[in-house]
Amino acid sequence: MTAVADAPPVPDRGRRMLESVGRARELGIVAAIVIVFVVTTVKNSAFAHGDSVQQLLAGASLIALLGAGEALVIISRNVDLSVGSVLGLSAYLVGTLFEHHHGVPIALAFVVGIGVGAACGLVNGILTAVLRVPSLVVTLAALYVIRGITALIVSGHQIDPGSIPGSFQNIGNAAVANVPWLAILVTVIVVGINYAMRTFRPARDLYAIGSNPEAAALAGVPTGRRICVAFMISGALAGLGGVLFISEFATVNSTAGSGYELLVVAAVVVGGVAIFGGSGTVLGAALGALLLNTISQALVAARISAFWNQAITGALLLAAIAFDRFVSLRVNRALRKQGGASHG
Amino acid sequence: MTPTEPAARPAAGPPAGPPMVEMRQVTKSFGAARALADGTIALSAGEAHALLGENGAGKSTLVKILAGVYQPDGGTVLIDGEPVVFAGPAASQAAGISIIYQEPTLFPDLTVAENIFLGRQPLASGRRIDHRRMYRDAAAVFARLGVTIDPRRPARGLSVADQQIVEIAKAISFNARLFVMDEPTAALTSVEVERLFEVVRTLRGQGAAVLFISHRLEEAFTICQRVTVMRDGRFVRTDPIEALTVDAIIRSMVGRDLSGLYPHTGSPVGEPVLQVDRIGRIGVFSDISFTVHAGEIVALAGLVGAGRSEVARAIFGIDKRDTGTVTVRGKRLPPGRPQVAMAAGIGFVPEDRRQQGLVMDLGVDHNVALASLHRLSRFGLIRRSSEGRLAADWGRRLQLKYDRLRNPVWTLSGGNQQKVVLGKWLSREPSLLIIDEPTRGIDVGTKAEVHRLLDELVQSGVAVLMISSELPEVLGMADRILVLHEGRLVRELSRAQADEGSVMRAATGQTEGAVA
Amino acid sequence: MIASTGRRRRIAVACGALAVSLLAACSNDDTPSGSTPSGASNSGGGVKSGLTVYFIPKDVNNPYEVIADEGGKTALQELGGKVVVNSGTEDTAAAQIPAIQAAIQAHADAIVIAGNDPSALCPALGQATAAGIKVVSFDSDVTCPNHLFINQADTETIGRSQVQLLAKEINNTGEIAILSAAATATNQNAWIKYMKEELTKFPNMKLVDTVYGNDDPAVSLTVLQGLLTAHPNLKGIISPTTVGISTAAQYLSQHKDIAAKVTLTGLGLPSQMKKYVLDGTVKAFALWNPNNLGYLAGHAAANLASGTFDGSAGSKFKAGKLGEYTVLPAAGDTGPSVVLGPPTTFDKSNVEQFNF
Amino acid sequence: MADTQVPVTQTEAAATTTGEPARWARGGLGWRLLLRWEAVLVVLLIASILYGRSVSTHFLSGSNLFFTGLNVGEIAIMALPLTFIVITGEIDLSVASMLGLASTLLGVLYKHGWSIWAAMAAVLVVGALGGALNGVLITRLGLPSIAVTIGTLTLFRGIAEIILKSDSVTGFPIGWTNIGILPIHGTHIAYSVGVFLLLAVVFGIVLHGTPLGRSIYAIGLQAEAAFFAGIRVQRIKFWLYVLSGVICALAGILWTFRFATARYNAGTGLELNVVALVLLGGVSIFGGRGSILGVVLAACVLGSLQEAMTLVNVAPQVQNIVVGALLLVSVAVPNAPELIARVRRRLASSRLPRRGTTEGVSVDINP
Repeated sequence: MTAVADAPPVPDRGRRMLESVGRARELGIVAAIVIVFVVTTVKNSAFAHGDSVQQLLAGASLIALLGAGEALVIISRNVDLSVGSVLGLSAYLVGTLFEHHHGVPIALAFVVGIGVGAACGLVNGILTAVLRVPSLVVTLAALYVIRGITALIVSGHQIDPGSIPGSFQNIGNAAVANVPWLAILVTVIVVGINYAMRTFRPARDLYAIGSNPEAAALAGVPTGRRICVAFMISGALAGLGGVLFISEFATVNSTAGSGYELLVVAAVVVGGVAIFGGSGTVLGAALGALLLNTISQALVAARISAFWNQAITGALLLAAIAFDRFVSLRVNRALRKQGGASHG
Repeated sequence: MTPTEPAARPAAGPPAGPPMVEMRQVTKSFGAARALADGTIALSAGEAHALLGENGAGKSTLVKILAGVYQPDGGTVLIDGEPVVFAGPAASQAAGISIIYQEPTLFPDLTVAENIFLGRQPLASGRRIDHRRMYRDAAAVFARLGVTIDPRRPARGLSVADQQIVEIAKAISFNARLFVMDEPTAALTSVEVERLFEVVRTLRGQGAAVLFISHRLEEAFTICQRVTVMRDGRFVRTDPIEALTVDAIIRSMVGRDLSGLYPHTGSPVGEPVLQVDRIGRIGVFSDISFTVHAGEIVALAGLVGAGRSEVARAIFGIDKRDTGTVTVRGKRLPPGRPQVAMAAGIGFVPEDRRQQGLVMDLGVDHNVALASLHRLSRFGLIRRSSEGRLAADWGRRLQLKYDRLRNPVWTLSGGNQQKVVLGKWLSREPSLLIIDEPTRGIDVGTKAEVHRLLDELVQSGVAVLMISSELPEVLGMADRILVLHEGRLVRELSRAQADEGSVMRAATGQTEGAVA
Repeated sequence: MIASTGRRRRIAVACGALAVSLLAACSNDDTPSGSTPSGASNSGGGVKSGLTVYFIPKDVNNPYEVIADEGGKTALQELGGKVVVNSGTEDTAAAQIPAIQAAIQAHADAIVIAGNDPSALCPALGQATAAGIKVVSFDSDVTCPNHLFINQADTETIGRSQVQLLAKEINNTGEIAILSAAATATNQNAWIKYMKEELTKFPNMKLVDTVYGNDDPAVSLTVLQGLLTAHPNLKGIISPTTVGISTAAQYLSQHKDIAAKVTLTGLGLPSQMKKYVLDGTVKAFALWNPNNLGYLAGHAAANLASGTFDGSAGSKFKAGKLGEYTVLPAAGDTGPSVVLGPPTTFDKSNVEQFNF
Repeated sequence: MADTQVPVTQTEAAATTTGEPARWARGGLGWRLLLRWEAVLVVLLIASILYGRSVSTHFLSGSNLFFTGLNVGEIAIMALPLTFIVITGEIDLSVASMLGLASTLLGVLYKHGWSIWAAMAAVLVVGALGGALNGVLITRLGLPSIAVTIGTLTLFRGIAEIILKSDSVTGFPIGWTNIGILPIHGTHIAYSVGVFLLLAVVFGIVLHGTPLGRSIYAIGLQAEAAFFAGIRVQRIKFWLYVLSGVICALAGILWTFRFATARYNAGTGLELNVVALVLLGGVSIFGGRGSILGVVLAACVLGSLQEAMTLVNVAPQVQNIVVGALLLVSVAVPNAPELIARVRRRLASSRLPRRGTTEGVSVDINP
């Protein structure tokens, strides 16, 4: 039970324990990344080389970016399976923009990409929050529809790299001091959202909704609007992902981003965001993406056949979920102890 | 926005001047049922005021009107002498009234402080949440309540007691002046109750009013200055606590002729059906032993949270028991296996009809059949005909009022829902029926029917183990009464020995000689 | 391993096909009468007009294939027939099956298909053959019997020439790797086989790894990066697939330091590679004209359907502007095939002259 | 004893009631709604048939019927166990990967000289094991099924990839591979469709006729009440996943023979089609509602629609859009009455008010 005023400061110990557990998720992932990194480096020193580190970061950036948005949605007890398709659509539209109008300002490209994404997200959000269609279904349908629309527009065309301005390509490729701009940009965004998720009331509402939807509604939280916004942000980030995609590859075909959805969800879950909402951090999700990417790259670097990639990812995913469950059970027990009263 | 101190007033008893909150002849009906016939009460700053009465006396309706959940049909509500009408909960909250429910609904994943300030978190520049200040404020509130809950810990895993404290803290942060506590101690251990009382005293000391609803009379004597008793939706009396005795209160609570209302008059007692031997569940109850014979009704009495339902569930196998044995007609039951218990002839009518008793979306027929699916099947197929017959048959025997058997049960009234649950189990012709709160939330008419039904059952040689929070029901129906107090069997009373006083005293732990 | 089982397969499908035709014969509503006469009659005569040829690319969004299909359309226009392009959205065998069935339903005269899987399409194609439809495969071959393979260029030449191309640039020494498309792509694997043979002639060149980018830019990039990490002193990369080489080129063009060490060549579309050739990232790469490939396939199909030649080794047919072609005898896994011609090598001098 | 994991303590019980409004709302219309949706499906089916007929005389006649069936067979088969699972309120996204793993194993074992029968038996066993893995993780460890099966989706496919790499196995016995080119003798029905119809009858009887079926509905509607009525909630769920594994393995076998080829990437991405099919069949993602008939009808609609569109050479991109739109409609349409029902529900419940009744936005992905 909670100590009466003059009782020994049980909570302090408990709190420290709790906070550490709170961070444990992120720390755990960081640790995992480090371990994978070190082990691989031992097998192949080149893995620690500047270039490959640069590749690690760049390679994880897109998924991390999408993961950040997905995290918001999942925290609110929903899911967004359409991110991959949205990325594809935005990427291609931006590509054609450059192809058809030479010398359009790069800023416009970002506006277009993000705008398209946000629009898709808004539709998802409305269908979910207003029409009350389960987000799993809504975004599954959106996955089909948006992909179909993209393919329809593309129909076998491929953006000519020549038409993508070099300055724009630098965003996706150049680096400062071995840190790719891509990674810097994504890191800034992730850290920013992570901060916002701790710091602003609407963001906290998302946690409340995911934690206990009815109580949230009772407490006067505008659940519908919040969820819509979450989907919009997820969409917008996917759209931004599209912009970065084309700036990196300078060319797009209709398959861009297909299959990302499960990859992103996997990263988010590995990153410690509870699949049923209420807890988890954007930072964790991003780290999850980095971990997955580090592993797949390590496999190649360690000259393990790429054929092992999937199996290992899958096993890791299961391990992560189980580990989460284990931790949360432990924490709950600890919290009960700290809270004291046995409740039958 | 720091919680500001309510205007400090002398923490006296009944004061001069208009009461802080007053209700006069407030009435409320639901369809035909009149839930509140005369809601009258006056609450003054700095007092803790007990509202006592049996279940169905109208307490919770009165509370919900105060909370703005219901709008009264008649009568007036006054605050500081001014008549008011609460459009909704928000209005009542704005007026400084806040309700602390038995099980608060918190956000398990948010910190305690955020649970208190959700949507109202103190802001720094740029609409940023000022976490330091939020935690400081929360800590300050707790300090004022004289408790230390870590504001930074998540609400997940808080004991019910602590959850209530958090709710109270939330209320204070809303500048509440009247704290309505609906059975707050029901699920608390004595230590926690003590701490809650500390909090109540503090609140009084700071000039707030506390409306304290409880079945535990002695608690009223411990912390309340005045007592208002209600019965059958009507105001009975308001007196300073000094002017009252337990018996006096119980009399005015029960205050009606019990005989006649309850048909059961005892019946020939047969073979032992259920033998419970020193069963226990760690932290919930321990060392419970008793026997139920064919043709008798045994009641488990005690306060909410004394462990009555938990014992029943452990017997049926919903919860695993840690120690002891349960035997039904000589057959040992393994712990945690409801299927075996059912096979052995136990039927279990659970406390929570909506969550546990019925599948609300299924039809009457499917719900009645749910526990008998296999005996309704031939060659592994459910025979629709016999299923329908079973439901129709029991519908008739229980005088069930339904439109179509296929209609989902949530379309039925509480009483009829309860009949469906009974039908589900009786259709299995159990040799022992465990029935938890047989008539909770049921209109008086159906109540009587259920009681008659139970009587018929025991007459036909079925053994019944009944749990009820309603003293009159316990006294009226039971052949023997086993009184639990904080997870222990403290007293066994025969129908002859039992009266309100003896049961209440045992249930509230004022034991004069526990059972051997 | 495919070879070993190949024989049995053929018998299998043959019987299956026979059974189908019997069934077809006894069920009145789907006898392939629509096409039989055109197949049987005017043997030796010119190409029939009004032929319908189904082009079934790997998927409807594959840029390379889209160009090839255009070529096919031109061919059939010349011959007074029409082309229907039909396939799935992702390049799997399962996605191509409905298209084949549609062709059968429409009593098409011929199918021109780029197989997503060498063997998995055979049951369906067997049905097509049984329904009297001539089957021509191009770009990526299938292992089924009774079909003609239009080879973009002699498989062996492609494989060997790319190694030679690279060898010239890295003067015959250093570690090299291959960035391929799907691990299951027949054409890729066939070429890689010959690359390995050719490499035996270059003792100082060592093939250290073969990675698969599934013709997806993102995947290709990831495996490429892994490759560079795993083999720090990699000298050269051969990417015999248009998506792979363009992705690699894009990456190198953005990382001059790496480009300085690593030489890239392979098979790519001039339109895609122009930029990188001009900025010096890539010195030279090879390809044939996919448009011509489709054009040739179209003519072959039309001629087969008209019975002007039977597709057996040694038989000849006229392919419009491309002139006359002779069917080569089966060799190894490849059945009777026609070769478009030697691949063109593109470099600064000529890359801008091509519009595909 | 897994059963005791059903939440029964106050706090957990509270947790289980999340998203309840939707469930309650659905309640009133349980059967009627279901019938109504199946009616919608019948209309859709007729419409797509008329459309098909109008565009091609061959539509759904003779060999075309055979082709149509061939293309939906395996998907439809995998949809059957998934229907059960979704009705209990869970989900299984690993179905297609199990198909791929089965195909791979069948190939490898056959290549290593196993008799085809032995190989198939082994594959089915592996299917059961894979399902059991899902089941244990979900019912014993209490992990969310969507997360678990996303994990096994990757894992199973990965294992298949390790086993067969880029190889493929061909040369299965003609008698078997002929199912890819020959209908059941004397009919125009593909073998996979035959198997599907057979299973559909069995599954239909089980779901709508037997205690097990009734229990499955009860679990999906209100697991706690089901448990209090003596239904072994966790155990049933576990065996459903095992069943799903076996059936998907069976689908894998059929797939392998149909293509006369075993490859690790067999059926990649089909899971979404299967889920779409189940939802299109009117099975509620929240559990508790749905019927085998609906799923069968949905399979027919999907099959004939796609066939018709392919016949007239509608771009496959457009076909995807149609499928997606259809999917949305299939859930949105039943939801419209739910909004009304939600109101009716509150009126009904106001007679007996209960704390915490609120229209919480039904925001669980919790299927």
